Amino acid sequence: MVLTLRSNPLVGILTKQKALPFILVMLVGMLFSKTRFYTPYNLLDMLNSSSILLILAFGVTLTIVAGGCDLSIGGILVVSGILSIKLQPVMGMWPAILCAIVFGLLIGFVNGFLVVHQKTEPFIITLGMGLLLTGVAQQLTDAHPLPSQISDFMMISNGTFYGLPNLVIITLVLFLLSAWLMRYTQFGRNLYAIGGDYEVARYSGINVIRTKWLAFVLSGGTAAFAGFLLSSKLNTGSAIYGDLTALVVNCGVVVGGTSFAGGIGGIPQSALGLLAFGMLDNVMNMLDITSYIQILLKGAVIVAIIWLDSFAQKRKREAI
Amino acid sequence: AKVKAAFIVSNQANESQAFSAREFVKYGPSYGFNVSTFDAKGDTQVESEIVTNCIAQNFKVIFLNPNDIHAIVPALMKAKQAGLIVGMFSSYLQGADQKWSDFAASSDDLLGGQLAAQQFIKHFPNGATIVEIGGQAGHNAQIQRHDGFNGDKGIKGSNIKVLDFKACQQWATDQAQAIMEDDIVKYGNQIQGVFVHWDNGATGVIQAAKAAGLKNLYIVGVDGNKAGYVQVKSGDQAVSIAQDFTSMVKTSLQLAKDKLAGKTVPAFTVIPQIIYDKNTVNNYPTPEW
Amino acid sequence: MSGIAKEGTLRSVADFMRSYLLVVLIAALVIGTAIFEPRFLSGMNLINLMRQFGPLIMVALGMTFVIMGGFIDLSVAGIINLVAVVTISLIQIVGQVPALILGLAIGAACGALNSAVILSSGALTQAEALFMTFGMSTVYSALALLYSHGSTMHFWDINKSKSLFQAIGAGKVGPVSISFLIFLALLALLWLFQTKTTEGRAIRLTGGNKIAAELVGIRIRRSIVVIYTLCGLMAGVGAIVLFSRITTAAPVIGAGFETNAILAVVVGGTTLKGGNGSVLRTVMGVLLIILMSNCLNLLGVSPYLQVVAKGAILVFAIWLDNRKQ
Amino acid sequence: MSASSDSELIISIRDVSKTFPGVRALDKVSIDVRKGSVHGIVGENGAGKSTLMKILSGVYQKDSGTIVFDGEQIEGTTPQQSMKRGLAIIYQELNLVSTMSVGENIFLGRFKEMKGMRGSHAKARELLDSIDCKVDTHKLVSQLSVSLKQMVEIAKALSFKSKLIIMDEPSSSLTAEEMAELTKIIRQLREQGISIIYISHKLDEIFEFCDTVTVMRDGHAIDTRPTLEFTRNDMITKMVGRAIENEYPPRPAKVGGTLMEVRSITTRKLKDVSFTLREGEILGFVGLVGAGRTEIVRAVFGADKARGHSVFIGGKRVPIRNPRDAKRAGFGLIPEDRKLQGLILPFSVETNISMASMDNFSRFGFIRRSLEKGIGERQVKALSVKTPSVRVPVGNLSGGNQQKCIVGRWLEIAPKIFIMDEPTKGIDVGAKYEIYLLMKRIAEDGGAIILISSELPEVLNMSNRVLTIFEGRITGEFDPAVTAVDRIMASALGMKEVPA
Ligand SMILES: Nc1ncnc2c1ncn2[C@@H]1O[C@H](COP(=O)(O)OP(=O)(O)OP(=O)(O)O)[C@@H](O)[C@H]1O
Ligand SMILES: Nc1ncnc2c1ncn2[C@@H]1O[C@H](COP(=O)(O)OP(=O)(O)OP(=O)(O)O)[C@@H](O)[C@H]1O
Ligand SMILES: [Mg+2]
Ligand SMILES: [Mg+2]
Repeated sequence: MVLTLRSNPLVGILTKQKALPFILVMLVGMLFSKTRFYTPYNLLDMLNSSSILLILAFGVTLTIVAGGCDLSIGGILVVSGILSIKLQPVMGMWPAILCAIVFGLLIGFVNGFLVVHQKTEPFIITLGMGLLLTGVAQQLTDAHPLPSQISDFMMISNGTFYGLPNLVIITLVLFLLSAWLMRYTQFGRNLYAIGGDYEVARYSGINVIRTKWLAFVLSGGTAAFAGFLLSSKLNTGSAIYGDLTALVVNCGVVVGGTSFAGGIGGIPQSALGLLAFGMLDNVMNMLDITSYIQILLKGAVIVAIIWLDSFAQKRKREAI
Repeated sequence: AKVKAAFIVSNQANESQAFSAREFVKYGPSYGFNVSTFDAKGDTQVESEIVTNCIAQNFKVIFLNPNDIHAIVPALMKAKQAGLIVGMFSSYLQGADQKWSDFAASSDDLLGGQLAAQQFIKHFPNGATIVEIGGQAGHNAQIQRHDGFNGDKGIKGSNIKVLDFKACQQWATDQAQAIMEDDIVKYGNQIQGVFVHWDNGATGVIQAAKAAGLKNLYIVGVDGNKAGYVQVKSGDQAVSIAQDFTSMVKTSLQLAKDKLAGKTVPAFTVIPQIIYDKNTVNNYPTPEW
Repeated sequence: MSGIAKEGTLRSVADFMRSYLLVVLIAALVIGTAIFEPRFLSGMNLINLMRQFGPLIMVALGMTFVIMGGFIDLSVAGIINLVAVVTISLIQIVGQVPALILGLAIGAACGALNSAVILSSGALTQAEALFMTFGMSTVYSALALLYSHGSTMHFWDINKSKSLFQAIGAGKVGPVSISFLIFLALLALLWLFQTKTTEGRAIRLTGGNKIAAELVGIRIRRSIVVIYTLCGLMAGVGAIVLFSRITTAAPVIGAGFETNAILAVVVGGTTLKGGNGSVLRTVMGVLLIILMSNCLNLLGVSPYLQVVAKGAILVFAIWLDNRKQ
Repeated sequence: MSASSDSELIISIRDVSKTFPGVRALDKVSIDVRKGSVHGIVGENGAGKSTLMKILSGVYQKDSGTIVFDGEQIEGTTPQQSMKRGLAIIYQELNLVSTMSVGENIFLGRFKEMKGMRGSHAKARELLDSIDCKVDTHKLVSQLSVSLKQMVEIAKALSFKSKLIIMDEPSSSLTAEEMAELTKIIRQLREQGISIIYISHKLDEIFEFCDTVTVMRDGHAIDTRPTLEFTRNDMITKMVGRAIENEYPPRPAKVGGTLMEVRSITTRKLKDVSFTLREGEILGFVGLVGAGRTEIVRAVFGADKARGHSVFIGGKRVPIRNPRDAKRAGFGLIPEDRKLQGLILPFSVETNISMASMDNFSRFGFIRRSLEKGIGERQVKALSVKTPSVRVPVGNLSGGNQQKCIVGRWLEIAPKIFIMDEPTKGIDVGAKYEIYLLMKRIAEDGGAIILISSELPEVLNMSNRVLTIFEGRITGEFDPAVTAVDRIMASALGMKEVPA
C-alpha cells in the first residue's frame, strides 16, 4: 500500500493551516532584527509564557473536535486557582490541589450534562457558566487577591528541572499525552466521529453521550489543572485572571486549524495556534511596538489567519 | 548612552496609566533613561510574562504598575535574581514582599481613602448617611481606597454611616451610574453624600443624581483628572483627591538614577495627594489627563 | 377558512408558550422584588429601568438579526468603543447632528466591513465568523485607543439642557424617557423589517440553510451584508445612547456588551442555529438581564453574589428554553 | 401468512405501533423474516418503512408491540446494543462521517477492535476489495461521490458479523454496474445464511432477488407473500391503492425549435460541454456516477463557477452568474441532495414551498401574507404531499414527500427550463408517475426539461433525446425511442466503437 503524500498526517498539518507559516515568518523575520529574540533564555521564556494557555487549549480541543466548545475555562481557571490556595490551610497543599482539580472535573461534568445530555448550545451555556464561576471566585475571595502561605507551592510552576522550567516540562508531557489520546485511542477517534457527524456516530453504535460528556469533563479538569499551575506561577489566586482567557484560547485553537464545526483538527494544530499568539506577543515586545498598535496587530493577525484559512477552502471549493 | 528602562503598565486603556506612560517617555531622557512602555492589558498573567520578557531583553530598570501586588512577586523574584532594578509605580509591595522591589513611588491609596473620609467628617460634623461606590472589584486601588475609607483613620468611629457599598465589575462609568440610580431608588433623600472611588465614576453618579433631582449631594472622588477637575470647578462634585502622576514619574526616575549610582534609596516614597475642592481648585492648572 | 384562523391563533399561543417560561421568570423577579422592596415599583425606578434598558437593547436588537441569519458578531464591543470616542470628540468640531450622523455611519461602516471580510474569505459558517469578528473587535478597539490616546473623552456641553445628546441621555416626554421612545420606534421598525419584508424573510431563510436558499435565488451575500451592517449600525446607536447617558466616553466603554447582547438574544429564545427568532423575544431577554441587575441591587445583594445569581439564572433560562425544543 | 415455526425466524415483529406528533407512522405492524432469506419491503412514501427499521435498530422506541430478534425479546434497545446482537443497518439517508477517512468510517466506533488506524485501513481495504470497490481507504468521505459513499456504506454493513442486515434504499443512487455488484453481494450473503431486509422503490430489484415481500401502506403491513406469488401490477395496486397501467406516460409529442443553447462549459471536471435544448423537449443526461452530469447543470444554473461558458435563450445571450440570474432567465433546479441543498428541515412545509416564489407574493420589498397563504396548500394538494398540515416542519415528512415539496416549490413559478437532478430519488411508484405526468405537462406547455437520473429506464422512457456524458465530455446524442440500450450505454461508458 502506498502512503500518499496527502494522507500523511504531518504533511496535512503543515499545509492545511496558516498558523505555522505565520510562525515561520516571525522566526525568519526575527533573524534580521537586532533583538535578543534568539537567546535560549527568551525562547524558553516564550514557551514558559505560553504554557498555561497551551494546557487550557489541550482540553478545549477535545470539546471542539467533538463539535462543542468550552468558554467556561476562564471561570474554572480562577476558581480552581483560588481553591488550590484557599484550601491549603485546611488540608495541606497537595490535597488542596487535588480538590481544585476535582472541582474542575465536576464543573466539566455539569457542562457535559447541560451540553451533551440536555443538548443545550455549548457556546452560550458555557459562557453563562463562566460568568457564574467568576462570581463564585469573587465571592470566595471577597474580590481580594489571595496569596499562598506555603513557599513550596510557588516552586511547582516557577521551579526548574535540569535547567528546563517545570511548566515547560509539564506542558510537553500533557501535549504528548493529549495528542496520543486524540490520535491513537478509541476515545479520541470517537470524538472525531462525533464532531464530524453526531447522528452518524450515534447510529454507528458509538456511545456518543458518554464520549462527548467525557470530553467536557476532561476539559474542565485541564482547566482546573492550568488554574492551579497559574496560581502557583503567580503564588496568588484571584478572581480577575480569567476574563478574556476563554475566548483567546478558543480563538487560538481555531487559528491553529481546528474547526469549530467539529471533526477536524487536533492537538498539534491547537498548540501551533497558541504558540503563534505567544510568539507574536514576544516578538512585538521585542520590537518595542507600542501597546495600541500591538492590540491592532493582534486583531489583524487573527482576522488574517482565519481569513486565509477560509479563503483557501473557498478556492478549493470553487476551483475550476 | 542612555540606560534601557521599561515601564510596565497594568492597563494602558486606562487614562491615568496612559498619561503616566507618556510622562515616562517624556522625562526619561533627562534622567538618563530610554524608557519603553509595555502594556499588561489588565491581565495579571500577561504582566508577569512581560517582566520575564524584560529580563530576556536585558533591561536594566523596570518601573512597574502591577494589577495584583501579590501575583507579581514570583516574576519580580526572577527580575531581582537577574539583577534588574525594580521600581514600583503607583503601588507598593507590602510586608515581607517589600524586598523584591528596590523602591516604590506611589500615592498611598489607603491614604486616599482616609483623606476622603476626613473630608466627609469635616463637612458633616454632626454625622451623615452616605453611599460608597467602589471601582473594579479585586483591583488593588479599589481595595485600598475602600479599606482606608472605612478603617481606623477613616470613618470608623465617626458618625458617618455608609448605607450601602458596592464595587463595579470594571472601572466603568455606566456601572457606577446604574448602582447610584438603584441606590437613589432605595434610599432617596437619606443619601447625603457619595464616596466614589474614581472621578469618571463620579461623572455617572452626578448624572444619576441630576436625573433624580437630588440636590446638594456631597460627592467625593479620587484621581483629580480632567473630569474631576471640571466637576469640582462647576460645583457638581465637592472634592477630588488628586494624584500627581507627573511628580510620581519624576520621583521614580530620580530614585532609579540614584539607585544606579549606588546610593541607598528609601523603600517607599509617598507622593502627596492634592485636595481639589471649590476653594483650592482654582490654584491648579487643568490636568493633562 | 375559520380552520386556518384557528390554527393561526393556536400557533401564536404556542409561540407565546415558548417564551412563557421566560415570562414566569421575569414575573417572579418583579413580584419577589416588589414584595421585599416596594420602591421597586416607584416611578423613579421605572424611569431608571427604561434608561438602563437603553444601550443593551439596541445592541441586542441588531445582534438578533445576525444570529437569525446564522452568524454571530463579537465585534460590537469594538464598534461601541470606536463610535463612542469618535462621536463625542466630533460634537465640538462639526456640531451635534453631523456628529450623530457620522457616528451612526461609522457603526454601519464597521459592520459592513465585517461582512466584507467574511464574504471575501468565503467563510460561510458561524464559527469562522465568530473569531473573525473577535479579531475585528480587537482592531476597532485598538483604533478607538489610538484615536483617544487611551484617555476618557468628555463633552461638557452635553450637560446643557437643550443639547441633543442630553435629550437622548436624560430627556423625558411625560413620564417616558426619550431613550425608551427611541427604542420603541426602532423596535417597531425592526419588527416590521423582520416579519413583513422580503429581506427579513431572506435573512431567516439564509439562517435556515444557506445552500438551499441560494439555489432558489435568495441573495444570501446581500443578506449577510445587511445583517452585519444593521448590527454595526445598532451598535452605533447603542454607543450613542450609552455615552449620552453617562456623558463621557472611554475607549473601553463597550467591554462586555458583545457577550451580554448574545446572552440576551439567546435567553430570549432565538437559537444560535439560525433561522429562528424574533426581536420581540430579544426584548424579553434584555428585560430579564436588566431586571436582574436592578432587582439584585435593590435587594442589596452583594455584587459578587449578583454575578453568581446572574450566571445561574442565565444558565437556568437557557437550559429551560432548550428543554422545550 | 406462512406458519413457519419461531426457530426459523430471525426477527418477528408483532403489533408494533409508533406515533409521531400528528402522525400515526406505524399501526400494529406484524412482519416475520425467515433466517437466510431476503425480505423485501415496498410501499409508498411515508408508509412507515424507515420508521419501522429505525425502531428495529433502536434509533426510535416503539410505542407498543413486541419484537423478537433471534429468539430474544427486545425492549428499549439502542443502536449499540442492536449492533452487538447482530443487526446491522444501512440507513436511507447516508450515514458516513464526511470529515473522516473511508477506512475509519467503515470501522466507526471499533477503533480498538481493529487494533488502531493501521488495522482499520487494512481490514477496510480487504472489505472494499471483496465488493470490487477501488476507492482509497485514506480518502476523506467528503471527497467521494454519492454512489461511492453508498458502496462504502455497504462495506460498512458487511463489516459487522451480522445475522440480519437491513438495507433502506441502498440503491437509490447506484448505477447499473454497481447495482449488479450489490446484487451479487446480496446473493453471497444469503448463501452464508445471513438474512436481509431490503427496502426499495425499484420493483425490478425486488423481483430479482427478494424471496418474500411485504407491502406497506399508511403505517400498516397489508400483505406479506413469497415474491413469486406477486405480479408487478398486483404489488403496485397494493402499494398505492390503485392500478397503474404503465409506469411511464408517453413522451411529450411536440418538440419545437431551439429554446436554449449552452456553449463550451469548462471546469476542472468538464471539458468544453455544449448542447442545445428544444422547446417542449425532455432532454436526458446519461452517464456513470461521477461523469459530471450534476456539474453541467450546476454550471448552467450559476451554482458553480465555470470558465467561458455562455447560455443563449431564444437566440439571445443571457448572463448567468448566480442562481438568481438563472431563476430570472426562467430556470428551475431540483438539486441532487435534498437535505443539504434543497430543504430547510426545521422550517414549515409552507415556507419551504413558497421560498422560491417570494417575488410573486411581495411588492416593494414587502411580503403580502394574503398572497402567500394559498401557496403551500395548493402545492400540497396538487402533488398530494402527505403531511398533517402545511405548518409542520418539512423534516418530519418522509423522504418522498420532502422531494415533492421541492418540486412544488418550482411549479409555483412555472420555470421555462426545468432542471431535475434525480427528481424521483426515493419516490414511490405512484408519486413517480405523478411527477412524470407533471414533467410531460411542463414540456407540452412549451417548457423544457433536463433530466438526470441514475435509473436508466426512467431517462430512456421519459426523454425525447439523451446525451451521454463520459468523464466530463458529451460523447453522444441519441433518440432513445429508436436506439438500442447497449449503444447508449456503450457511449456512456466512453467506448469509441459504438455497436450498431
Ligand atoms: N422524526 C419524525 N417526526 C415526525 N414524523 C415523522 C418522523 N419520522 C417520520 N415521520 C412520519 O412518519 C411517517 C412514516 O415515515 P417513514 O420515513 O417511515 O416513511 P417511508 O416508508 O420510509 O417513506 P419513504 O419511502 O419516502 O422513505 C411519515 O408520515 C413521516 O412524515
Ligand atoms: N472525487 C471527488 N472529489 C470531490 N468531490 C466529488 C468527487 N466526485 C464527485 N464529487 C462531487 O460530488 C457531487 C456528486 O458527484 P457525482 O459524481 O455523483 O456527480 P455527477 O456525475 O456530476 O452527477 P451524477 O451523480 O448524477 O452522476 C458533485 O457535486 C461532485 O462535485
Ligand atoms: Mg424511508
Ligand atoms: Mg449527480
